[in-house]
Amino acid sequence: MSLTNGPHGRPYAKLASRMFALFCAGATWLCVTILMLLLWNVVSYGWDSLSWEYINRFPSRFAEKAGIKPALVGSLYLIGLTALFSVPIGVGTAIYLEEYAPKNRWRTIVQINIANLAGVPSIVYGILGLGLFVRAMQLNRSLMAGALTLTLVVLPIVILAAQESLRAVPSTIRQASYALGATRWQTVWCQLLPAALPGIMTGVILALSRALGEAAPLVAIGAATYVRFLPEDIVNDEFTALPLQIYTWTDQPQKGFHEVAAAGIVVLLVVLICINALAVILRYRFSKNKQ
Amino acid sequence: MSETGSTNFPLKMSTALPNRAAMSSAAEMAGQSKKVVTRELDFFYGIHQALYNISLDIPEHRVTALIGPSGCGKSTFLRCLNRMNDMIDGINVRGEVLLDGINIYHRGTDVVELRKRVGMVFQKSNPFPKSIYENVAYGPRVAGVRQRSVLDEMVEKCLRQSALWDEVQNRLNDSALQLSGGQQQRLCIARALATSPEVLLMDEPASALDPKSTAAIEELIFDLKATYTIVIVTHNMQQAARVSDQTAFFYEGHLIEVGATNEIFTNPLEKQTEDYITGRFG
Amino acid sequence: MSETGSTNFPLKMSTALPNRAAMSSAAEMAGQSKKVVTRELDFFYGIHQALYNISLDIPEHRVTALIGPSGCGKSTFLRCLNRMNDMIDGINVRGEVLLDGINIYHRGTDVVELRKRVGMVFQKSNPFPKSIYENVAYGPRVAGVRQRSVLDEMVEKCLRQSALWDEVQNRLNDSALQLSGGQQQRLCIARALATSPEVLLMDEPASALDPKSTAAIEELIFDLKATYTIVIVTHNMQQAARVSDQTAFFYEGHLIEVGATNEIFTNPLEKQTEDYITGRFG
Amino acid sequence: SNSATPEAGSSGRASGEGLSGAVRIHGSSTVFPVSQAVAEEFSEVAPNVKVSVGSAGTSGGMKKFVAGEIDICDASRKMKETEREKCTAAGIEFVELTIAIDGLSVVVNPENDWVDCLTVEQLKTIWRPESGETVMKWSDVDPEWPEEPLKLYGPGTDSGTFDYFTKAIVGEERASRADYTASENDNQLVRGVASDKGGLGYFGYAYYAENKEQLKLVAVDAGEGCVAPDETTVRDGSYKPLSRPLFIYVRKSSLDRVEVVAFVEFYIKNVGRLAKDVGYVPVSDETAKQNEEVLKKVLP
Amino acid sequence: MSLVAPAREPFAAKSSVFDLRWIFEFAIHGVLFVCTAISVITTVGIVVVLLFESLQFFREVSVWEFLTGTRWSPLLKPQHFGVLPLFCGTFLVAGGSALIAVPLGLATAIYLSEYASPLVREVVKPMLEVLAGIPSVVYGYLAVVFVSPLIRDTIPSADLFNAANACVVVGIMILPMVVSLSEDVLQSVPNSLREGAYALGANKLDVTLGVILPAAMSGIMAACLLAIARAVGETMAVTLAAGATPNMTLNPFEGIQTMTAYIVQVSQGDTPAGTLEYRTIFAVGLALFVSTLVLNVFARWILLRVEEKYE
Ligand SMILES: Nc1ncnc2c1ncn2[C@@H]1O[C@H](COP(=O)(O)OP(=O)(O)OP(=O)(O)O)[C@@H](O)[C@H]1O
Ligand SMILES: Nc1ncnc2c1ncn2[C@@H]1O[C@H](COP(=O)(O)OP(=O)(O)OP(=O)(O)O)[C@@H](O)[C@H]1O
Ligand SMILES: [Mg+2]
Ligand SMILES: [Mg+2]
Repeated sequence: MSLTNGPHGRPYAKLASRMFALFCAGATWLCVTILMLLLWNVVSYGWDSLSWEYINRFPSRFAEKAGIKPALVGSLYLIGLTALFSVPIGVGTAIYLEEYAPKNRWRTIVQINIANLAGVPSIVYGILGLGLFVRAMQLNRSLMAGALTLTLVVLPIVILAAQESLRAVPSTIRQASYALGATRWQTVWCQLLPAALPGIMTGVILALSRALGEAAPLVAIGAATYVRFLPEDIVNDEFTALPLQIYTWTDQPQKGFHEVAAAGIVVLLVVLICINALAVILRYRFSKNKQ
Repeated sequence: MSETGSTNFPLKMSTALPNRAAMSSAAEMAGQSKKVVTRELDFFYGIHQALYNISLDIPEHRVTALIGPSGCGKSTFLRCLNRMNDMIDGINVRGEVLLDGINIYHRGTDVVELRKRVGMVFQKSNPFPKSIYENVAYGPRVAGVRQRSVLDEMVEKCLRQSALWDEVQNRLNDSALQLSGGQQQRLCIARALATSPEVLLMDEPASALDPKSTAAIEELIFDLKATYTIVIVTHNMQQAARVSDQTAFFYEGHLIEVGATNEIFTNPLEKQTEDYITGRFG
Repeated sequence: MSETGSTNFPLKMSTALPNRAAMSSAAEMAGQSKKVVTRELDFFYGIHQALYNISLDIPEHRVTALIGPSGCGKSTFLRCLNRMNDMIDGINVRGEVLLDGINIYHRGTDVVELRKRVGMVFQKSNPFPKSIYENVAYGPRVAGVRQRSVLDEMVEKCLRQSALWDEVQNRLNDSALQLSGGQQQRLCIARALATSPEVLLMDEPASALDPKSTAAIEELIFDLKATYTIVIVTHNMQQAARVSDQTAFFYEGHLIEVGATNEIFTNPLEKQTEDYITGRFG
Repeated sequence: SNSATPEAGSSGRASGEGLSGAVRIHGSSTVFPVSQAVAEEFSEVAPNVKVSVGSAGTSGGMKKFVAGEIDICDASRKMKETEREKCTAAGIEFVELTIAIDGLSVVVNPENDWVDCLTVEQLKTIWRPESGETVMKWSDVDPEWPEEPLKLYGPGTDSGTFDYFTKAIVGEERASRADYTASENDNQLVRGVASDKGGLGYFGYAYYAENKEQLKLVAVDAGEGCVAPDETTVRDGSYKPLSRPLFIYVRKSSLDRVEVVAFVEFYIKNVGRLAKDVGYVPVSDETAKQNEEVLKKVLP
Repeated sequence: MSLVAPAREPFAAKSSVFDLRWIFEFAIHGVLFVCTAISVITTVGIVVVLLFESLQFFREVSVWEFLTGTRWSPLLKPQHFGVLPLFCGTFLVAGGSALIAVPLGLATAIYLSEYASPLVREVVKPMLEVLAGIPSVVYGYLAVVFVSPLIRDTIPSADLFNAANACVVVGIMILPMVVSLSEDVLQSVPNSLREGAYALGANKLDVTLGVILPAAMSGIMAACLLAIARAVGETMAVTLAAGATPNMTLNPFEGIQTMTAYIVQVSQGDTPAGTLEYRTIFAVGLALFVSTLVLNVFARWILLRVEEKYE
């Protein structure tokens, strides 16, 4: 029996294997091509509208004069406030569930509940925000109502990410700390949180990216689509946000607005990339500090 | 396997070399004061019973080795002694564990205080991802020591005790993760010493180490027993024989046999003990 | 450790019990035809060299045991023999591995064909999540056997050879995952036998098993060597002594010593070998 | 197009730059584009005044107006009697200003050679809810017309145009068949009708004006002969029933605030031009004058 | 330096309840508990708000009519309150997008998990994550500006707004999710199975289709369900692309309306609060919530079983 040309029961096995590999590789490159094509289309379409004035102008009913300032500012306010609400609550919940809650049926129920909340469509949160914040709490269509609604949307993401990174801290560290006579909170504060921080931050950034791109819940709470001033009072002033503005422009009949919308998308994507870059830098910093 | 005619290796204590550990005979052991005593200890993970009716005396200033095949409950027993098992949900303990005559499973026991008295070193070295200094200072810090001078002194003392001072004194602020495996393990011992424990529990402290580091740790254990009461879990029978004064053999959650180390290894009373130390299973 | 006065346990081959494995003496070994031969084999994971210049002859119809401390390269060597290492990215092999005199690392070697001739059993049993029948039939199937009657016959033969037939003949269509650990491991052996290999590589086949299953596997190995050439990696020195005819000791990627099993264990030539088998480290 | 803007400050009450405060407008989405345009130009003369324009619908706007939440209510119909009573009860006085006239155009595909004029009755046959299952071809409307499939295009159900059209043609607001292509995007409607031989659609006159070559305008007969919409017929009301006036209601007490006064004056002055921009027909000079007088009366 | 431990009082078993340290610990515990409660209250809030408003809706419209009616026109007269057309539209889009995303995504996942070199994986995975991070309104834009004209050019009889538009963009949108979840599942198939099969002389195709894929099947199914749940809840892209014509059809080239798009339509429009029309969004929201919940729970249940299998 030789090793080079064995008596094959299946003469075409090799060929079939090759073809399948080719098919899968083709699918992958198709996905990548689609991505490139999409981004290229948007950028090339909106490129001409992009300028400093565009960023520093208010929206207009004329496409050539439309700008994105209040939407940009509104979005930055929104994610700032959303971070302010969602991070402490989310991380607190994660710590409670991972380190404090007894592992009983109630915890399992809460855990399942949170996992499912992450899968609830954002527009449903919008309806909740409409009923809870806009109507019941009389926050109207303010930044506050928007931020609280978005907080609900991203809270499960923050919790799950924070839980995951807490869980990823080797249990040996936890045990070592307890064995040295540290209390629960000392262990959490001195050992677990520092070790989990990069992971938690990645989760937070991910959540905020999501909040930045969400339009549906804002539509549902009835956020304004045409605002010609910058919000100053977070519980009274109306506001608009980047995705909302893009949506409004896309829905306009004139082609000119589609170009402005494309430019808006470029701005939105740039902000998204900035946030993610920030995450990478912070992570790098923290992991360097640790060494 | 004997029916297929396999070879047996009955272990014999070599008499050619002097055995310091063996100097403490069973007779002497009896006179020793008992630091930790367990009485009819049952332990359950949920419904799975991991320990059955363990009554064991651990003499002060001696090294007690726990041996037995994997899964027999050695670690579980060890972790009962400083209530580390409390972290696990659904556990259940019956019986008593007395530290200096006081039941640590009594309601209202300050577990944090207990763990300062009963230090622990784990199988895999687990330094915190901080500096060497901060690792050793962690215990005193969480106990409320704030003064830098006190901490400095403490860190030096413990690093000296764990025979690490000479190697690290110039890089106390380097990350502990940069140390070698053996050094990390000694750092973990130093860290445990920094809370001034009375009892030191060690769960296979050398099993992940190379021969050289293992030798260093064994020597260290020998030195430490003057000051501390030590309980060590090991898989390595030769190691148990080398470092311990008393050996306890566990099998499937039962304490099969306990006695002075040289007696257990040369003349076990139980068939299971003999099978185990001659390598019949595991 | 001798400076701290620890005890030593030189292992001695018991002469009281007949040792079937030991019957094949070194002299006989020399006359045996060589099934697999490695010549100056170097192996690299990326830039990390895991094997250095290994030249080892593996005699036909004999059991060769590979021993050595963790990470010394036993598994790496074993996996060179059927090119399982090819799966890993960035590896590099130098030197020759000859199967019946043909270099398996020669360009144009059909790896699929090679693996049919050199079967392998892994440390942890890894049955496919399919029926018992399908597990054993998998090898013949991918080789192109379609006829049900041929497959049936093959499955029965292999299950009989691996001493599992009596236990599973009435539930061939049950999931293999329902079997016990020891049964699963024997199933994996049956599965390997079904491709009619000439060489059988076993990487710690019994280390995850209880004593009873271990005994069953050891007996099986003894039976199989009439038909197959067997290479086994083990951590358990007693096991190596029980089942093997030839033993090779690896240390840090080097082949330190190789010889007839009874000679290696009673009279090792190298100091490192002696240290290892007397339990100085590991 | 914004040549008129610098004059705004010249009314003398306050210079635009110095003005601050907020003007809140809510109401009809039909009027929304007009108010939006005015607000946009106003913000160029008075950049510090926060003008917010919402579109909660005429009824929704009225509710807010009654509750005193807003200064101006956009309305695509006259205030109802019940709403007036509520205002009185709440002590809210207001003025009504007519700002533009909305005319809807009905269009078909240029290749359509069988229709030039549709009676209201025929339009109703086409659009009423019950026709969803019965009127599928042009021949179902009039047996003399070909068996060309009837493809309908119209604005989405949240537009004021839709409300108005259904009220005027079917007789009941929002009563319409559901199986038509609905879009807020009028260009898409234009494209739809232009590409379907059997297409028929309705939307604001302005869109027809912009796309004359691609579409064929249909005259409407409300019993007084066929009338096609243009600026004259819409303004003088002879294009029936698809033309209607649009209003804003201003709360009197809000006029105590200079920024509201400035805004409303600016509104009246510029709405003629801006209404045309966004596709409506400006009011007659007469009405414009009337507006100014009404306003003068209530200003301090 | 002395090796003798400092003398200390014998072990005191009891700790004082009034110890500051314990009070602090207790306070922290309380704060964290409240945080957790918020997440639970959110769920309760969703259910209460949806149920409360829906109950008022169902006082006027029977549940039976809502669930079985085949016409949906609450904003038109005469009003019809059969949610089936919205349901149909929603699942037409979800099914259509799955038809695009699942084969493509699965093939990609197999490539990345079984074939690709680490370098390719390191490059392609982040790229797909970028795709996953693009906000849905961007996909809506793409549908309107690029996909819709493309489809109208290819199939002139297609409606202006149609389900196919939405299927294409939503399919692209959920693609990364299918890839990354399936890839995780494929990776979680123990390497020992792969090695076991290769050691028996199987080639890559045999291993992938014969061993890995069957072992990962339930996990992949769960991944697809999660992706479909996502498509069901997708809002902006569908609103912009699929139209606003509630339509009981399976023809992807007709205009349809999904549940989410309906909610947006009403939220944006003139409908005054407190009316029956307005409450429809809560009823539809409830239907949406329940359908995604069922999909999610089912998928998670499958995933959980997969995890247990490879413990
Ligand atoms: N957290 C746990 N939950 C449930 N069962 C456990 C847990 N930890 C250990 N066990 C079980 O308790 C028994 C004793 O475990 P233990 O870890 O004490 O064994 P061991 O003697 O230390 O073994 P090894 O030598 O492998 O460390 C085993 O059957 C084990 O499966
Ligand atoms: N896939 C891999 N990539 C890189 N290095 C590896 C890989 N597998 C093993 N090694 C390294 O090669 C060396 C030899 O490993 P190998 O698995 O052959 O040891 P072993 O003798 O089988 O040990 P054990 O008894 O623990 O199974 C070790 O240093 C190990 O870290
Ligand atoms: Mg253990
Ligand atoms: Mg190995």
